Formats: sequence, C-alpha cells, structure tokens
Amino acid sequence: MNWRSMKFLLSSTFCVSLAMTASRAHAAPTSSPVLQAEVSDTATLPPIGPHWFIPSASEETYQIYDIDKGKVLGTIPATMLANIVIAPDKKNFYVAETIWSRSDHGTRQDLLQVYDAKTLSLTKEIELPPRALAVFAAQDFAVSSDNKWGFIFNMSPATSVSLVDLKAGKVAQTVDIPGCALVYPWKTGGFSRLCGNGSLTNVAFDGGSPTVTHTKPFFDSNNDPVFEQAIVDQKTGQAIFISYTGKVYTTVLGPDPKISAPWSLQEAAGLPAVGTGVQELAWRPGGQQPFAWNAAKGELFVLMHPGNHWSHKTEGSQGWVFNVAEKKLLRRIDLPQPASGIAASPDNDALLYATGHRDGPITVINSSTGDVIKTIPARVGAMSIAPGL
Amino acid sequence: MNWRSMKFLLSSTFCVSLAMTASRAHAAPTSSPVLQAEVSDTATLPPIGPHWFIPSASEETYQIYDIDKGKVLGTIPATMLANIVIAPDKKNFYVAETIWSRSDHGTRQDLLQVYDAKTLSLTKEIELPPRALAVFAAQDFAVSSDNKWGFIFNMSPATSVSLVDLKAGKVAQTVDIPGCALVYPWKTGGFSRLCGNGSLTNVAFDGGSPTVTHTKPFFDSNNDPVFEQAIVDQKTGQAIFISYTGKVYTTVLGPDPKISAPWSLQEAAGLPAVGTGVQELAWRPGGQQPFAWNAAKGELFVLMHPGNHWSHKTEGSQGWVFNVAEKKLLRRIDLPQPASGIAASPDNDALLYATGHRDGPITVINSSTGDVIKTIPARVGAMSIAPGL
Amino acid sequence: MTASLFDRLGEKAARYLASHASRRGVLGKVGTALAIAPAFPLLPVSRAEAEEKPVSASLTDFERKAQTKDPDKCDYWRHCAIDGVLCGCCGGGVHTCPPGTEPSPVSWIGTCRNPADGLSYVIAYRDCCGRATCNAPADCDCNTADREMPIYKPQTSNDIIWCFGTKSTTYHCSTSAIIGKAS
Amino acid sequence: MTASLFDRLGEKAARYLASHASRRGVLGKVGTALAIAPAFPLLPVSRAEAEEKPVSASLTDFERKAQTKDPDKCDYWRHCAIDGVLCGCCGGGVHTCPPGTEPSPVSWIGTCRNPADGLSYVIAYRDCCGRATCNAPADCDCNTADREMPIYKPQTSNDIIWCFGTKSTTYHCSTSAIIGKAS
Repeated sequence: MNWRSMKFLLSSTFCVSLAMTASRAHAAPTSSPVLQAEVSDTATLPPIGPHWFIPSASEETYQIYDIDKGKVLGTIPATMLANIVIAPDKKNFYVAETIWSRSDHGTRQDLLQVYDAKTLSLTKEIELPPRALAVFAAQDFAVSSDNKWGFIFNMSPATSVSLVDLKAGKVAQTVDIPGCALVYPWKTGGFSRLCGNGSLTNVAFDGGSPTVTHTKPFFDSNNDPVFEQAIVDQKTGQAIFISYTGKVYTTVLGPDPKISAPWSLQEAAGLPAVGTGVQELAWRPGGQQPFAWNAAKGELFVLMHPGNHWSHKTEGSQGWVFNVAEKKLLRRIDLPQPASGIAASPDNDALLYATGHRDGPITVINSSTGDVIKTIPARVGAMSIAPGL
Repeated sequence: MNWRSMKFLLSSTFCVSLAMTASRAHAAPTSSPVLQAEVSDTATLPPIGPHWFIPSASEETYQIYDIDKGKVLGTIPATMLANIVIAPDKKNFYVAETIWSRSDHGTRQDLLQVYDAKTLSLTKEIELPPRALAVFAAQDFAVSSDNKWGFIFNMSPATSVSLVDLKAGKVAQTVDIPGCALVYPWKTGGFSRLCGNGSLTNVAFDGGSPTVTHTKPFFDSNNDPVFEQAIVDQKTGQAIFISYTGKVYTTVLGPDPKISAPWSLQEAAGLPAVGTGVQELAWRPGGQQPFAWNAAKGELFVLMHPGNHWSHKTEGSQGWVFNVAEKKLLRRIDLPQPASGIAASPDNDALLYATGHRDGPITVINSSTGDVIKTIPARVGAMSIAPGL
Repeated sequence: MTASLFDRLGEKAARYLASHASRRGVLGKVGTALAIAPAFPLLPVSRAEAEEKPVSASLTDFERKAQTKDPDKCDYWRHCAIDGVLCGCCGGGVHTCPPGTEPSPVSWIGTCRNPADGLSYVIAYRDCCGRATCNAPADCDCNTADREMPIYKPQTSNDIIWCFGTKSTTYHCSTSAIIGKAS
Repeated sequence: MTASLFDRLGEKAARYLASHASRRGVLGKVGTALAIAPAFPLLPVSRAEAEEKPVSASLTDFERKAQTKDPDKCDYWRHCAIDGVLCGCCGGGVHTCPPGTEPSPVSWIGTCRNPADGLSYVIAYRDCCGRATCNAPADCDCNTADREMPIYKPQTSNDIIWCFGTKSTTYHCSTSAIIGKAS
C-alpha cells in the first residue's frame, strides 16, 4: 500500500477554513455552499512568548500553554523523572530522560533529547551515563547560558555531574563530586552544587579541565536546610537559597561566591523570625515548586502556608511577593486554592501561575494587584518551566 | 559496591510481625520489648481463587484483587492496548503487549509476555508480528483450552491472526483472513472470527495446516451489529453474541457452528422488542465491557441503560440477569452508580463486579439478591478479567 | 465484503464506502460494485427520503444537541462518533495535528450532520500519532458513538488506534476532518 | 561529610547515621567518627532530655496523630516521612514488596515515633522496584515529611527513586521497615 500517494490525494483536495463553519452557527439550513474536504496537516509553534507557561501534565509530559489565549500549544514528552530546560537561544527544548526499552525492564537508556522549538520534532538524542532519578527534581539539569554545555546530575548513589557537549552531541566528561548534589548554573563558565554539610561546591568549566572550589558551610544543613528549589537568575548569576524556616541567602555564583548574611522572609513581612520548632506555628515556605522569580523587577514569589517545622512540602495558601534587593515584602496574595507550584512570567507586572499537585487548573494572577486574571481548565501538576525574556 | 552482601546483612537481622505492633495500639508507653529490625522480602501469590478479580487500572496495568479480603494482591503490567488472559492451568498470566523501545519512538516491539502466577515474574517474552492496536479490545487475544496455542489478532490494517506456539515460544504461522477480526476460541481445535458481512469465519487449527470455513451472514452488520464483546464459554465452546438492540444469538463454535434464531433481551424481560430507531427510547445493552457470564448456573449478566440506537457505549444503570438456556430474565438489579464494565465470579451465586470507566471503586453485588455486598475503594477501569472455575 | 475492500484499499476505500453509507438505510445496500465509481468529489443526492418525517425523529440525540461554535467541545457537530482527545485541545485543530505529531494517512469514518446547513458530511477521524496521549482536560476527552461499529467493521470503528503508516503508532489525539458531503 | 560517607557506603552507612540522628538535636553533632562504631544492634540511650518538657510540644503533628492499627494508611506511625504509594495497598506489606517487584537494598531513612511504646525508631523507606507505579487509591499515596531533607542530604530525602542495585530502577511502591531503635 502506498501511503505517500494517499497523502497526496488528500492534500490535493480543497480546504475551507473553520471560521466559515462557525459563522453559520444557528443559521437555518440554507443553500450555502457545501463544506469541502479538508487537508490534514500539522501545526507548528510561533516563537516562544513571554506568556508561555509549560507545566508538567500527568507525570508523563509537559504541556505548552499560551496563557493569553488560555490554550495548549503542544506537548513535550517528559516524565516525572525527566528534567526540561528551554535552550538559551529559545530554539530548542532539552529533556534529560531515562527510558527502559521495555517500559519497566530491558535496557536502561539515559538520554538528553533535543526538541525543535518550532516543530517539536525530536532532532537529537545524546546518550548519557545513568542520571539521578528523583521525582520532579528540576535542579538535576542545567544548560550553560552560551548553549554549549549541559550539566546533568548523576547518582548511583555515588554523585557526579556529566558535562554534555551539546554541539558535538556527546558527554565530554563526568566530574565526581562526592557529598554534593544538583546543579546551579553560573552566569558563565561553570556551575555550583549544594553539599550535605551546608556548603557550595563550585565547578569552573568551559570545555577544559574543571576546577573545583568549596565555600564554607553557610547554612544549618541538619536542622534548617535550604530548599533544593533555589532561584538562579542565569543572566546575572544571582542565586537565592531559602531555608525551611524562611532564611534567605543570596549570592552570585562563581568560583568564589560571597554568600550574604541571611534575612528572614517573615521578618521582611513584619513578623517574628521563625525557628525549627515542631510545634512552632508560623507562616512558612513550602510546596513542590515553592519559589518563582521575575528578573525584570527583581521580585521573588514564595508559596507560604501556616505550619510547623518539617511542613516544607505543604501547599501554599498565600503567595508572598518580595523585593529581594530591598529585603522587603511587597504584598501577600491570597490564593483561590492552595498551590503546590508557582511560576512567573518574565515581563514587567509578572503574571503568576499557581498550580496544584496534579490534575488541576492553572490560576493566573496579576502579581502587582493580586487579582485572579483567569483560571484555565487543565490537568497539570505543580512543576513547570517558564521562559526568560 | 556489593549489593548482595548488603542484602545478606539485612536478611540476617530478626523480624517481628506487624501484629505485635498493632496489638499495642493506644496502650500507654510500657517497658514492652523494643521492636526489632525487619527483613525486607517480596510477597508471592496464593493459587488463583474464585473470588479474584483483575480489572484494568490507570490504562497501564491490571490489578489483582482478592474480593473477599477487599485487597490488592499484585499488579500485572498491561496497557490499554494490551490483552491479558489467565492460562487455562492457572499457572501463568499471558499479556499481549506492544512497546516502543523509547516510549513513543524507537523500535516497535510486539510481545507475548508470560508472567508466573505465583511470583508475577516475567518468565518469557515471545516476539510477535505487529498486533492490532485498539483500546481495551479483549477479543484480540485468546489461548486454546489445552494451553498450547495463543491466537493473536493483527491489523496493519490488513487483518490476520498469529498462531503462537506457547511451548516453543514462537509464532508458528500467521493466517490471513481478510474482512474478519478478533478471535473467539473454540472448546478445542480452533477459533472463529467475526466478519464485516455479519458472518463467522471458523479456523480449525491444532498445529497443522488451518482449515477455514464460513457461516452465512446471521446478523445485520450494517444496522444492528453484534457487540465484539461476545461471551465465549471455553469449557463448552458456547458463544453468545448480542447485538446493539439486544438480539441474542447463541451457538457452539466449531468448524460448522449452527447459530440459533435470535431472541430479544427485552422480550425476555416482558418488554417489547427493540429496534434501531435513533429516537426509540428503550432499555439497551451498553458499556465498555457490557456482558459477563457465570458458567455454574448458565447466567448471563448485561449492563442495561435507557437510550436510543447508537447508545451502545453508554454506561449501564441496571444489571440484568438472564438464564440463557431458558431465554428468561431472572432479575433486574439497580446499580448504585452507572457501570461501564461488569464481570462475574465463576462459582454458584456469582459475585458481580461493577466498575466505571476509570479511576473508580469496585462495587461487589450478590447476583442472586441484587444486594451490594461491599464497595472497594480503588482506581480501576471498566475492563477486567475474572478466573473460571 | 466491506472489510476486505478496506483491507486492500485503506482509507481510500473506507472513505468512499462511508460516504455512501449514511444512517438513513443506504448503508446496507452498498456493495463492492460501488468501489469502482469515482470516489471524489461526491455528487449531491436528493434528501427527499429523510425529509418525509419530522426531522427530530430522524436525528440522534447528538445531532439534536450538536453545536457549530466550539470545535474543542465533544458536542461540536463533527465529533458525532469520536473516541479520544480532541487535537484542538492539544495545540492542533479540527483537522490539524499538534506540533511533533503526524496525521495518520488512514483513518476511520463517521457521518455527521452539520446543523448549520442541515447536510450530513463524511468525517475522517484521523488520529495524530507519534507522541504519548495528550493530557487535555476531561472536557476534551470524548466518546461519542453515532453509527459507530465494532472492530470487525474497522472503517467505522473508533476503538482502533488509527496510526497506520506513521513513523510511530503512539496515539496522541483525534481530529475530525471533512471528507465530503454524505449522499 | 555525611553525603560522601553515604556515597561510599550506601544504606549501611546511611542507616547507621540516621539511627544516631534523631530529631532532638543530636543530628547536627554526628560526624564521620561515628561510622566506625558497631552499626547494629543499637544501644538504648537515655531519653531524659526529651522528657524534660511536655511531650506534646516535642511531637510533630504527624506524631500527635499517628496510629498503630492500619499500616495501609498514611498516618500509620512508621510512615512519618514517606513519599509514594504504600506497598501494603499493592499486594505487599509494611516491609514486604508486592509480587514481581524487589526491594532496593539501599534506601533512605527516617526516624519515626511509635505511639505504642513512646520510642523512636529508625525506618528504612525501601522502595520496591521493577514495575510501573502501583495504581493504589489516593488514600495510599502519601507524602509526609518529618525530618525529610533535600536531595543533597540523600540518605534522608524522599524524592529520590531508591532503586539502586535492583534489576530495573522502575518505582512501584514504598515500604517502611524498622531498622532499629533510634538513640
């Protein structure tokens, strides 16, 4: 059977636009022209826009939403164990993924998959050593801002980082860094890692031999660890680490990052600082993706809930907006329903996107006023990515 | 790192039973013995029981329930495109499955997988030609009652059947039968297929060259087709085909099946016979798995709903119980909630299992009284298998 | 035999047969002879028979309630026999596959009535293939069944994964493309 | 450095460290020196410090509400820091994997208080591996977090798929096995 000729037959028929049909809704039957045969085609994507939002969906995919239109634009395959990154030039989506050749058995395949941002075609698959497998751990994977290198966290349970040459399509080398995990990319030339003793390990790398440096421990990793979901602004290299109790540590990542004295989210809101008491009820940060960042205004968004210490996975009932440079709370936004994930658009007057654990709608909020702009029916989870400007 | 020695270390520790802990619930802290370390182990299954029920779950698996205990016993991997059969000797589960080596791309692998019924270990995978891919089409696959042959429906879209030698673990031959689909196994020595013109094609096969015969068309395949979800009692070879309007055709499958004159489900209930009117409201059969059979008493269970012609996918609000030999309605059971799937236990006084489309509980009903025995919290779909006696 | 034709000719035949097989009773009368007639375009045929009785008695419930405004809802007129997720909810459209997927060149066929002009059209329910199932909201997950048939009538059966001749048979979503006017 | 020990020794070390790392402040004080002490069995240690203040102020909300009767519920005492589906809902038990799966020999560690005896125990949250996620009812899908840590403290982090050294790393469900009494 010749599928090509059949396709040709279809494509040679005339195509009428949908609008034509819609405009005749509720009209009485008329002698209007009979609708003609349509060609089946495949959509392509416009350039990545500032109001795109790409949440996880069903633990198997990420869905691309155009928030202004309130519509899905496409689907990127990526499971809850995958990591997804928008290429710095916005021409690709990168997905670090692990697939067994027979679903739950067979050959394990660790891959860095490259999807074209216009067609969503899978254009390249780079073979990797076994990645770290963790549920929705976005900090397992980063791409250098010059789009040359992918940094992928491995755990076997020994920990290392694969340095992937994205042009050549292969792993250039793997750096063992025991005791540390995850990857926080610098503005240029490397990445840092969080370590079990409360320090950062910094890996200067630009294609040659990596140089590793260590900071002193700067947070109490036993009693008040910083969330792994730190904010990194890759345009500036600024990182914001926030602890379970709401202590904020800022730094500019590099070979020798100077880490600020911590300030307290709660004190910035005019409330007492918060401790580690298991019956110390206070507003605390929490959720699956509790933080978002808007670079245009330097605003940090935090999901907050009333709870005790160790309630760091609890959904937020409020979104708190901070000016980080001024260490100041700007406003507290009551969320229409508890949110486990938050994200922000990169433009001025950021849109906030609040989502639940799974299978829920997207709440779109004006970050300046706190008003709910719209609620988009969806079945999406807490994890997401949003483009930079 | 030596995992084996680590396992040994664990298994050499002492294990206390859970009951010991439970018995001390709500007791004041005492000087009772400190709980000791436990060995991690893996459960095995008891022999398949008459009150096992194996529904689809999340379109990715089938779950084994012990209905008496109201508990899950295990999970069999099998997607909504797979077919699952209990081996006639009850020592294995067979799963016909299609897997792409990289989830949605890569190499297509069509497999007949053999799971041990005691350990649920995957003991064998037999390579197949491309199977027919349809959503929850249980009649795509059958196993001969002597456990020697698997019959697997292929569609490319040309239609054929693979004859799988289960002992040898390979496809012995593939029979092209254009115009026909699915497989309905005989008591012994072959299978029949339903054809687009309303006839049966019968394939006598016992390892040699298949002999194909055809019946005359016996139902109106254009206006009142029989559901593909026919009942086949493999112990006797009796088949029950039921049409969209409720016409019942019975036969004993074989090289030359004599097909009974049809009788009407509705007439057997003392109601008028039902036609094909699209505004002819009547009780009609429908659902994803609308029929179940209890061989011990010769009882047929049908999900019925009020609807017009072409409402054959609508969930049932009642379960009707028929004595097929007497062509008689025994009782109508109001279901506590609409059901898309029904199944029955094989013993006397059958338990009926009613399930919804997906993600719902299991309603267990006494088929003799219509009483709801229990509702088991679950997230299961309409499709299921239940063991024979 | 309808299905054997289908086996040999794929959508081309199935489309042709379905286009002549309206719900008004013609379906049982088409035979192999018709397959040699020109399949495209379809000639308008008198609808006198259908007009003899009140329209409401000859319309299915789906047809009575069908709308022409929102193709991303299950009750859009073309979706009278669709089983799956609407591609319009997934970045595609009523006859457009979402990015990264490809339309199956072979499909199954329905006959749906357009309330805007009172005419019945043959609809090709072409699946978009090559990606895991689109996770659209429940509103977009449809299972309608006007004139839908069992698998042994494959050209009108909606449980089959209609991804034949595509790079991967993975099902992503379903479209409802007009093929032509039903006779 | 805790994590590097973990890197080298796997559960054996992690279990040991956790067993000495109760929530009552000892955790920050353990170091590499402890790893050379005999890891098993654990010696009972005075709980005087904890008993100085009312118990309710030193218990987490989970501990205040924990029950000892039904191990297939998220509030069963051992599940104080579990993230996943309880194997007891899947054909396994509190320390038993469902048929067809295998326990990971390496696991992460929590410290949970048994209300029946008022003692804290070290719990190994061993994942059962090799099959797709168990589709248990929502009641069996737990995400508790007493003393749960980020991934850079892997031995106490519950987002990691703890399927190391198993035939397949596919996650099926989670168990809560007693390792010993916490000091």
